[in-house]
Amino acid sequence: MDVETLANALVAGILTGMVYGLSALGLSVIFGVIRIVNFAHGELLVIGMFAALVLFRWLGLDPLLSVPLVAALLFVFGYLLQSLVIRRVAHLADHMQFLLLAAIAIAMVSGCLIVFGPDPQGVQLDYALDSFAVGLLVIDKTRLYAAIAAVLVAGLLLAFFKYATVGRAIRACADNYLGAQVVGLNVGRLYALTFGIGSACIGAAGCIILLLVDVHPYLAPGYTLLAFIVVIIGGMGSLFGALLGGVLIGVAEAMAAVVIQPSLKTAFSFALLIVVLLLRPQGLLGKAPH
Amino acid sequence: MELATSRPRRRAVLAGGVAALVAGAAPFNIGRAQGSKLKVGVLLPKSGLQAQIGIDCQRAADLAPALLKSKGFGDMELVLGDTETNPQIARAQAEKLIDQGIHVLTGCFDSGQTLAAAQVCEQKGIPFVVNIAAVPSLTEQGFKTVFRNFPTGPMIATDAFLLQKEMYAATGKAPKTVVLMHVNDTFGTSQADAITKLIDKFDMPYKIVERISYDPAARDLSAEVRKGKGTNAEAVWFISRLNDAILMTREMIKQRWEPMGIISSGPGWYEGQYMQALGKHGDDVVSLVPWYDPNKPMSKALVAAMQKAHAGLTVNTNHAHTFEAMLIIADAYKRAGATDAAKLIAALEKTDIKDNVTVGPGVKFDEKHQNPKTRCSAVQNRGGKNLAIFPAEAAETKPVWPMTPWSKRA
Amino acid sequence: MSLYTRLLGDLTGRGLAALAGFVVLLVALPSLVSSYIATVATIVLYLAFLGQAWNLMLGIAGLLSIGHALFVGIGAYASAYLFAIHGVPPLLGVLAGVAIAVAAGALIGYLGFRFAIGGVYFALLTIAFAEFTRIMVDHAKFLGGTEGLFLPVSAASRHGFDLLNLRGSPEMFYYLILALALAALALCRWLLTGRTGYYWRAIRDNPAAAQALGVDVFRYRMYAAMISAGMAAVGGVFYAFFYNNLFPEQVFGIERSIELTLAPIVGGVGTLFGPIFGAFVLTPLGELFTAGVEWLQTSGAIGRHVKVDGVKPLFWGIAVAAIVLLRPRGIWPWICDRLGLVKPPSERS
Amino acid sequence: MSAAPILEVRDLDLFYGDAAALEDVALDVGAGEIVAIIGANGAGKSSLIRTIHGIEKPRRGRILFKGQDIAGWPSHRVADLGIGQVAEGRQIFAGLTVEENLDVGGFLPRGRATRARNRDRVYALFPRLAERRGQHAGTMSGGEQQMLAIGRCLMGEPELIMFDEPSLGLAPAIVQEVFGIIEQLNRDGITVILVEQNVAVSLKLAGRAYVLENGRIVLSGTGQELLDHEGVRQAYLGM
Amino acid sequence: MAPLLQVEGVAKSFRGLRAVSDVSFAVEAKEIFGIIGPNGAGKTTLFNMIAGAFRPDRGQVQFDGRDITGFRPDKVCDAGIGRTFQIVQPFAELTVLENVTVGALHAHREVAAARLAAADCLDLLELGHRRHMHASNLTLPDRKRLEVARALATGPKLILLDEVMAGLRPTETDRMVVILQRLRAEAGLTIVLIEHVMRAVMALSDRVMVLHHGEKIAEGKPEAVVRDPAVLTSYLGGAAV
Repeated sequence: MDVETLANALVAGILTGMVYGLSALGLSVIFGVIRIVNFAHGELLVIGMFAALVLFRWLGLDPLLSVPLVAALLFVFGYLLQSLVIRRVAHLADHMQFLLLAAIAIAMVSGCLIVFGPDPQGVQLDYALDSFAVGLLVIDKTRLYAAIAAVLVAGLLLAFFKYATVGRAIRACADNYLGAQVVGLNVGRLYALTFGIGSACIGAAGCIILLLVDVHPYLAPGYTLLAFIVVIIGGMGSLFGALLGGVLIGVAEAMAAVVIQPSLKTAFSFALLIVVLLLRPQGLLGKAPH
Repeated sequence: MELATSRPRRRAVLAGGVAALVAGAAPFNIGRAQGSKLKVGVLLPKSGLQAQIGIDCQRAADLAPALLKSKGFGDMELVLGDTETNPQIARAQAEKLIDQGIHVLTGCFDSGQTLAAAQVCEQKGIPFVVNIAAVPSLTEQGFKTVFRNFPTGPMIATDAFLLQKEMYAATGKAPKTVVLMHVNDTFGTSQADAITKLIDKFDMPYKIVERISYDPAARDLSAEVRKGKGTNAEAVWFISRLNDAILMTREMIKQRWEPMGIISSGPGWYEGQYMQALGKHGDDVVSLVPWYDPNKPMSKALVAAMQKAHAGLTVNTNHAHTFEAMLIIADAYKRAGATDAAKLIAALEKTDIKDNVTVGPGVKFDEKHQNPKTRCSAVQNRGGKNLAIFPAEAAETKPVWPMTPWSKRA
Repeated sequence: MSLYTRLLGDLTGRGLAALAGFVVLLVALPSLVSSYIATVATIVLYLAFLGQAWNLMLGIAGLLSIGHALFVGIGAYASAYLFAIHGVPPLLGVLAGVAIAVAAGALIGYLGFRFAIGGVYFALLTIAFAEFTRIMVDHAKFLGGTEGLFLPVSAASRHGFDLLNLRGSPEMFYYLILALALAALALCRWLLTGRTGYYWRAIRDNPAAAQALGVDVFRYRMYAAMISAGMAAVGGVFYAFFYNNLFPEQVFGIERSIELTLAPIVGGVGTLFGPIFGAFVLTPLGELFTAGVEWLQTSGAIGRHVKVDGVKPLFWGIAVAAIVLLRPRGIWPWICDRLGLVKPPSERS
Repeated sequence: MSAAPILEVRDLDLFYGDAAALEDVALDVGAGEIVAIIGANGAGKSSLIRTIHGIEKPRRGRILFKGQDIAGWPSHRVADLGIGQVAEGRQIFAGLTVEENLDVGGFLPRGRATRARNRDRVYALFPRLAERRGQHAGTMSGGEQQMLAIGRCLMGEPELIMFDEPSLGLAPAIVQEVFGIIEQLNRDGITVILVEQNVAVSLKLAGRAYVLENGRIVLSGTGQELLDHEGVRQAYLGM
Repeated sequence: MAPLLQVEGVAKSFRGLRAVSDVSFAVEAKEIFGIIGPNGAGKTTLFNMIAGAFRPDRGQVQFDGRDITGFRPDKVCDAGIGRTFQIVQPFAELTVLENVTVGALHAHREVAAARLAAADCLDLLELGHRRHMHASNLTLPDRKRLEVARALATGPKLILLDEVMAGLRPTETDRMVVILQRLRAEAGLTIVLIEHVMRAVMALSDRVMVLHHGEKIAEGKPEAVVRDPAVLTSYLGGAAV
């Protein structure tokens, strides 16, 4: 394998990994705070992609420009989902939550199938097939834009949790549920906000991913698994962990594909997941459970 | 529906309720009056990964009853099933269609799904005329009720080599190295196996430098293309499905991979949706696939009917072979004069159709129920149309080889 | 305690009658209904069987597995490989399949317990193993890879009956899976009323307290994981010989794993009859939706070319979500209470 | 009781499943008082505080805060009326910095406008917190965490603070400091309910006290009366 | 004869906080040994080290002539030590009888025999009439009794009782005292108990040890210990306030 191929694969892996990381951020935020494992993650992402697709078809809006709109839409969806449905199963065991979310996921995929059909659909942008050549590297424009957008959105989210009082209050809920009740935080509303913010993040990721991938309903389960792998490797609930996990998986898959065999690349993600679960179940940047 | 009105008594929920639920699930077609029409089950992947292709095949099946009736064949009624691109569902759907009283089955485009359905037909004694499926074992297992008018993997590979030689000779430009990239599913793997196994027999001008397999469900094929480009092969040979063919092309352009040409043996690269999605970038691909002979009268009838039903749609492998399967069924029904399974199978074994659609001398099954004479064509995408370039007797135009570089397309 | 008390002692007269009626109905079913419905019933029983196996893992040992298709697949591929390639009858093949699956269950259980990976993390560990195996089998030429592994069928299997080689008519498979499902029920019941069962339930409720009472928690959890895996592998052998074809994606896919968790969760996790009941509710429910959608189409309410592929799973998803929200302990405990099928603890011997 | 009651609890029942945790509890707290609640482990002291604070929902009974019945209200509304709690085990946000902890403590509507001023007051009261404002709360010592828990509670401008086992797990010198702070807060006009295993200390500190056994109030009186009570001495003072 | 239980210099810290430091004591066979001290004195931590829930940082635990330091809880139970939990830990979904049967299966191979033995234990603890209730529905005092019955059913030589009297009414406390005395007299059981209810401690214990801030500050006859000035200071908070 020559240097040129490896270098190109590495760069593409990092760029793709940033987008992976952004999509996993939404999962990580929701799990970190509400302790709900969102098995409908990929479905929300696909809904975000379809929303961006519709905006592109109707208004000719570049998916990158529709990020705020789609994020707002998914925020509302996530807020309602948490406050109307998921709140009711919060006291139930893991497997019941899993089943509920899996059922919701199936309903969402089917809804997409009815509305949009099974065919992969994408956006054709003016710059869709452009690329930059820098020395040995050939970097495609959409991937670079997607990565930049992912980093911007992730930065925005991190700043929100770090500096906004609501963001701090949400972190407080995640940190100590009883403590949050004791200081009089409205935990129910903050949870709904969190699910909304997590979903908005997934929606933003959906818009960005639409640059790289054509959307069809059956994409969803694959993205759910991918996000899980990313988040577990990075550390459930750790936001930087999700980004790191995304880049690691992006690079690992790209390298496995060029060095070994593309059809084996996901096996590496799963092997990495198993190793991390065994050696460091809290993930690379996660905190050990109390 | 029974279930809605007869609510099971509470006491008997455990026993009676379950029975009622199960009974309530009975399909409505059971016990429908048997007419003199031949009921043909058409089982195709109409949702899931191969949905577009299944739907494409369906278009030809839909045209068949009326078109064939006008040619003097008997009445046929289609009973439709969807495999959801899943062999297990293909099996269940085949059983369900048989329960609904079909006399003969056709389908299923995909090798895995076709094999699963074939097992059911074999078990139940229902004749099954395969429209498209290349996996050799389908006619090597000794099924008594399964017939195939589609070339097997090795036949396709053989023709692919012969057609390439013809093309390289005609254009005077042959690659010295080729990278083989195939989708890692039933069709892709068996086809790639056949190619690597047979290449030495044909004294080709090139070596296959690497065989790259990729996941049919892959979302992003950039690393795959990067690996292919990294081999520095002069030409690339794909075995793909539709969606990955589109993704592959886009990535090749973005990564500025300019091979001498793209060869495909299999679906994807010749399809209407491919050319539609890629426009000028979809041109010049050469597909070495089973094809129709545009010069045959039945082909002309099919093309005309297709134009009438779906203006702008060009006839392709999916249409030709699905239609021809219907033709074979209609022909057997005419000769058998009955809908009885045993008589239909006997008639199918004696099939000898000259007035057909696909390339080759006609339809005649060997003792394994395979049509050994069916042949492939080389077709090239040109301005959004598929034009046959080889073999010479079924050609419509001259080849463009090497292909126009991406950057030089107007 | 007599075998009778251990297996049936908790049932009221009404419960016994219901069980007897249910069994009689199942035995008579193939002669009452069309072959299509008999096939549906076979699948229902198959899911009921697997549901019980899975239930041991979660309901009893407290481990949420969403990768149980791994064990099913191991049983299926091991026995099918031995039969199709080497001609080894499945009666022997099942031993190989079970042995490998039990070893896999032991490995995953060991890793899960020893590294204290619980709850959702354990679930993901099981998914990871199942998916990893799927991709490996995709590339295992000797198992057919993505081209699939096929078991020979012939017209002779239309009416035949060859238990040794598991070649035969649909009826044979129906009665085989019926026997397996009932045997699984009896086995679970027998285990639960014995020492192991007491320990399992204690560990599920409170592992620390169980350990203080001298229960070797690790060992008994391992038993549950291994028995569950072994039973799932038996189901896999049935799967292989009933369907006759195996594809990695179809066998090991996460959809398969999720599918087999549905019946026990809907029926009631930790209950014995719940998984069976859940299977008898869910599969017909799915078929009903299919029939309903077809009816809508044939009656012209919706056009033939409307995209209806999603309608069935859409309703199905909504129905399952409704069950979770309304009956979070599962449907079976609720039915059981309403109908008085099981004795209260004070009347048990 | 010297002053008008700020908190009156009447006929309060709390159940966990079918098991009663509180039965028929009644108590009064006057504005400006320190009231101690003593009892064995599991007697229901924490349950009582959690029920007053809205974290547990009572099955029956009234909880009147300044005349308003707040039984069954969610905790964020209770807190916004001016009832604060320094919970058992401190329950600080370990992963947040000291400053962020205080910030979240001032998230209540009643403390939002004056957040900056309240923060300065807390820092003045606990100079050690000011020194460590950027430090993660989980890395501080037990005593510092207890200071933070109290400071965080003050950010909500409470009129009544309920302390649940404030001395638990603290070194003796720190315990004295904590009790000193409680006294000082009381002098500044904050009413205090004190649940404390360290019975002798809490009885000495409290104006009045209640004894809780098995979820029922079995005894009440001034701190000194209970210190001298034979049953209390036997049951809780080891003599 | 060597003492049945001998604890030598055990110590345990959590996150730098010393919960128990260098505590040693010995309990003779058939003795009733009380451990008292204010909350947070380290009593339960000490129990957890004996019962195998925590491994001591330092020190040794000898039981019945064997070193059982660092044994897993089930192995400690095998060795002959039963325990109760201060915060009761019933098997909530099991009935009271089934709860105790889990313990009894340690001493009896057969389920039927174990159920009979469990029923006996329940009668002894005066819980017989509640045997078919689910453990989650018991009142707190009954749950405490269930803890004792369950530990007893394992057939131990020595039992560690962690505040089993807490929450009992005075008459109930007296009943429990009688029951424990009978167990010692009839079954030859050795008892180590942590207790706040002094009435019970005084009535039951042959000897008492006092812990304060993780350290042993006194040990001896109960009457002597409660007059020890160091003990009085620890309870009354000394100069506090």
